[in-house]
Amino acid sequence: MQEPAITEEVIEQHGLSPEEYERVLTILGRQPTFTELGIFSVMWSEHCSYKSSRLHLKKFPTEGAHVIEGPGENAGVIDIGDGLAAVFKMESHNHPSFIEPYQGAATGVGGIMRDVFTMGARPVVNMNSLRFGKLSEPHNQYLLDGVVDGIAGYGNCMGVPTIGGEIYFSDCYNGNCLVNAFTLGIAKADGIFRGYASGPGNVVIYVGSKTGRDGIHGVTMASEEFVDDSEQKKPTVQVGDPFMEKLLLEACLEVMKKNLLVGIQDMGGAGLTSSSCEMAGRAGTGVELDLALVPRREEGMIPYEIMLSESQERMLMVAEKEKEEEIHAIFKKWDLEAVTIGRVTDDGMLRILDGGKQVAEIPALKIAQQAPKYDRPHAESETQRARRSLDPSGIAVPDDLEEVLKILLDTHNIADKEWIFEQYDHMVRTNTVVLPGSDAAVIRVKGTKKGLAVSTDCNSRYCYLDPYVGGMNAVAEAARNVVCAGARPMALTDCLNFGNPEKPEIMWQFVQAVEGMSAACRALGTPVVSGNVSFYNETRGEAIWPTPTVGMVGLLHDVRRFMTQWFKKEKDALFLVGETLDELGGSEYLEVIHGQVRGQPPVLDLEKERKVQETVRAAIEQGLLHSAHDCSEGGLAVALAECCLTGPGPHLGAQVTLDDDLRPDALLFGESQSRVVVSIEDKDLDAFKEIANRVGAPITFLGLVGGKDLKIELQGRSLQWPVEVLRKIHRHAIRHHMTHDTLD
Amino acid sequence: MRFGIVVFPGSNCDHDCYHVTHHLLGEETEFIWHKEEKLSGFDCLILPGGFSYGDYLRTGAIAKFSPVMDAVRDFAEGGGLVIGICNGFQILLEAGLLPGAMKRNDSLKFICKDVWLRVETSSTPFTNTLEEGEVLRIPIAHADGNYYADDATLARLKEQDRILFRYTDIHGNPEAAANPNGSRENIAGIINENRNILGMMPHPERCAESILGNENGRKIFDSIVKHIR
Amino acid sequence: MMKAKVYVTLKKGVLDPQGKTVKHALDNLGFEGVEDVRIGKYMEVSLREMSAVDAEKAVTSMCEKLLANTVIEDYRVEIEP
Amino acid sequence: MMKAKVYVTLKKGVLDPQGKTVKHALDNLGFEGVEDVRIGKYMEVSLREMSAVDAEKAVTSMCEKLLANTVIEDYRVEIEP
Ligand SMILES: Nc1ncnc2c1ncn2[C@@H]1O[C@H](COP(=O)(O)OP(=O)(O)O)[C@@H](O)[C@H]1O
Ligand SMILES: [Mg+2]
Repeated sequence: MQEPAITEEVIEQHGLSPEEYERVLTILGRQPTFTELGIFSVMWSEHCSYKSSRLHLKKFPTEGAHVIEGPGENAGVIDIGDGLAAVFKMESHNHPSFIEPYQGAATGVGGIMRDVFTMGARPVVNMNSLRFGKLSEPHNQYLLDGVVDGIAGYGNCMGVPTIGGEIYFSDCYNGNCLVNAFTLGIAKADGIFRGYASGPGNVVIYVGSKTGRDGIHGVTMASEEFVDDSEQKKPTVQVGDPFMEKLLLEACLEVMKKNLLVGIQDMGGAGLTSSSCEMAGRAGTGVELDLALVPRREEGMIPYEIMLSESQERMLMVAEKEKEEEIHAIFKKWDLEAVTIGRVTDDGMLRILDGGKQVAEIPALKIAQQAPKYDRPHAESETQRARRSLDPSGIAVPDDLEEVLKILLDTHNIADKEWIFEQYDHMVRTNTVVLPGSDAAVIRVKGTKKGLAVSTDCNSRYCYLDPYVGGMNAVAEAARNVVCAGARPMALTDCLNFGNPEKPEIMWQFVQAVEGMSAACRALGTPVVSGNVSFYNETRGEAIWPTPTVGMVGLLHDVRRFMTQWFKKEKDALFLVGETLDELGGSEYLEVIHGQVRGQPPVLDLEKERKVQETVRAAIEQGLLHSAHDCSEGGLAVALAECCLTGPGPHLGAQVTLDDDLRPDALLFGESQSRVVVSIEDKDLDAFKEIANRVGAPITFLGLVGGKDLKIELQGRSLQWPVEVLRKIHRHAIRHHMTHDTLD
Repeated sequence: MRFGIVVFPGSNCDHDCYHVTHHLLGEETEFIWHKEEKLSGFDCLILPGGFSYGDYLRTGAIAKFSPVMDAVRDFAEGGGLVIGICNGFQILLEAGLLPGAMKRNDSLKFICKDVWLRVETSSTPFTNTLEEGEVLRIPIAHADGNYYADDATLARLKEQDRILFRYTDIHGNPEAAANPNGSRENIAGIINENRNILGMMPHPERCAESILGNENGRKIFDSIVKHIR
Repeated sequence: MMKAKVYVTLKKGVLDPQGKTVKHALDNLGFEGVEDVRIGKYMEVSLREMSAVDAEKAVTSMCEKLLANTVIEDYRVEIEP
Repeated sequence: MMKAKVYVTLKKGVLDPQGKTVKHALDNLGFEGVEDVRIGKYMEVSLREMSAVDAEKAVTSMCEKLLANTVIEDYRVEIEP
């Protein structure tokens, strides 16, 4: 390839605005070379520079006594005691997955795992948060099938269990699916590695796959809206090689264990460019690389291409010269080639040579420090405001409420996700104490008595109607799920998926969501330790619903005290912790049964939320509960049904009486927050009530566990469903759509 | 007794097996790197699950050439116990130490879930603490567990009482609906003629302690220990 | 009955982890002179009797829709009488 | 450089789960007249210059040892100059 001249058109193709280009000229004091232009363009892309979001992300609380590393590194780190740390992060791979679902999702999983093991942690948990258009569209089936296959193909091969996640279907994702991947690893608390190119004179070592022309401009692609022909943007697709990554993982951990490194960073989006810039920038040093030494897969690659390639499964390491040989030997053992491609300098320059000839020279620190940062205009739109109005009197209560529950259990947002998680190895490493299928999954931490509970959550319909409340709810629900597994919520990572930030109404959604999330984080004591922003999730000007996904991590001091959501024992008493309010806005029920996406989403009283969580957690910790399940989509009725029909069985019914004068559909299917259904043995009732009293959480007796039916009495009506019938509907819905198979 | 766990590039259940034999059973256990050419002092070798060489080309196809495999063969010829679990089973098939071959699951999907297994024979070193007809709950996790053998081989396996486990329903009936992968005659595990090399797709090491809610798999390891002692 | 043969190969420049790993294995087995291995798919589609032109059209359309992933793969169709 | 083409197919009589699924999917997509689909592998092995006889011998040996599992698969080798 011939290097083109730097014209206005070329600058524009690189996504740099005229002002941004001016800034490049100021920093360099001259015209950039083509390679330099490429470097600036990726480093200042939305994806790498967070130029539209940085200002607002500062609002997140990021500190806490247990936080070892907050946002800014490759992943967040918290102290979990016993000398150990949990290292975790979530990241999006939306655009690549839409173009090539298998490889897009696979490389997303590969990328997030590198972010975690780059810090010295062994990945032990994967989760994924997915959004697609409705499955009635064959193309969405194709996307779901490929994405799940890709996640499984990569994660299973790596031997990292995928133990949880979430998935929703809505028309707004038709042209823009979301694939967010989460990884958590365990490291020694005093053995965390960071991406620092410290110590002038140290060597820079390249390991992993050879560099090809993969994904060049992938990062800028993630920062552009889809136009109709974006499916044509094909050659940039990257192919994952999980076997290579497994070798890299083992070799890197071995090198780290022997303490041979000064710094290390994976080559993710923007490959060699961002890893070298960031490592030098953090350490305040310079880095000099000779691209002629970089292992290549294709012929005739020019420096620009080598710097911008997004070939997967590559790492950049900095080490003292004396350690070089030992490092090479370890990689050799794993059949990997480690190649010294440069050195750390003291002049603060990112200097790129090609066989001795200089092709780029940029002050490393300035790329980051002087990256553009925008306070984009944000304002609520009229249509946005109008969505929140809802006149409940116009919504008739259906006559057949028994049928409504069946319909809700059959909707793909509520139905069993078994067809998905069955394709993921969720047991490898033999730590998974609570398998997928309950509110949160739990792993034990080998060598300790502890456990970790994890959950990802976001109801984007709420965020669409009121991003502030939706953001709060995402955090609260994730924490609540973790609490229902018996854990104390510790910290979270996020993946903020939004439309085009240059539109004031989208920017408004973003700002509101971040502020809502921040408020909930403060109230619940769960700082944000890492995260990712994905903008420009639009097709033909239509944005997705704002989807700020939360990945919450909780700690169990005694893993034997884990909790699951399903009923265990006949005659257990059923209680609702929390209160049901007269709320229909934003509910699944309102959309599925009445075809309306409107209204004020359920309010969240953070103080009450905290008390509900505290009560449930304390009761589990004291061994008082037999089950705990929070109410989310589909409300109390769906939550009760799930308590009956999930789990390994035998499946128990329940007799419930709801003494309340709310409208029956709100009572059954409204989605009031801060509610948890618990079951409890007679002998433990007093102790349980005592906790609720002390903490100040409202509790209501609902009825008893037992029998083969779920029966609900309310306002003189008596509703009844055989559990087996509900179970079949729930298990069948997604599987049948994807395989055309019927279950027994 | 002394267990050896062979580690191929891409093995990922090696540590899980180690956890069971060493930490739960308290037996001496050592990892064996696949480039090892000599083995001595072992009573039982485990070829663990995972994705040796990424399962590229075919499962187990490349691992069978690892230097250690000649030593494994010698060890088995000398009467030593060898157990291949999941990918380990696939490697044993490719290496010709067990008859037959693995195909893709009928669903073409990776499947991870608990299945029911009926114990078909207890007269092996791996099942001597189990009852014939006993039904075990043990998880599977594979994309290529669709066992194939031609009719003659199948007849021989049956005649020589070499089928150890079949996929069944909870009551021990080997129904088609209980077959998770399309395996011939619901076969989940087989043994060689000398009855010292076992290959099985399900993962006993994943259900050998109470915190994981299932200890069924432990009986297979207990059998091995009992046999050696 | 007639038969169509379909060859699906990875596009040039697209990483082929399988091919790479197999190449490495062949080297280790002592095969000399192997420079590269690329792994693709070979499919045989049996069709009821129709004109070669129709068959070619049908199978090409199958490739576009299902048999090949045209984002990263090329395909070639041969019709056998 | 020379190229060997290797075709690996499941033996006759061995059920092909992939082929069956693809056949089913083609039916669902509305393709008529598909009677059967069999899916195998197609590999291209690039070799340094050698005689066609040597190449054929080498690649056949590769197939026997690694590229095919002769318990369930057949293979065919073509040498291209
Ligand atoms: N994409 C996915 N990958 C893995 N597990 C999933 C996925 N989607 C849902 N699950 C699992 O299915 C169960 C039900 O999920 P969900 O209905 O979202 O629970 P909740 O409403 O409590 O958040 C959970 O255990 C969850 O982890
Ligand atoms: Mg929940």
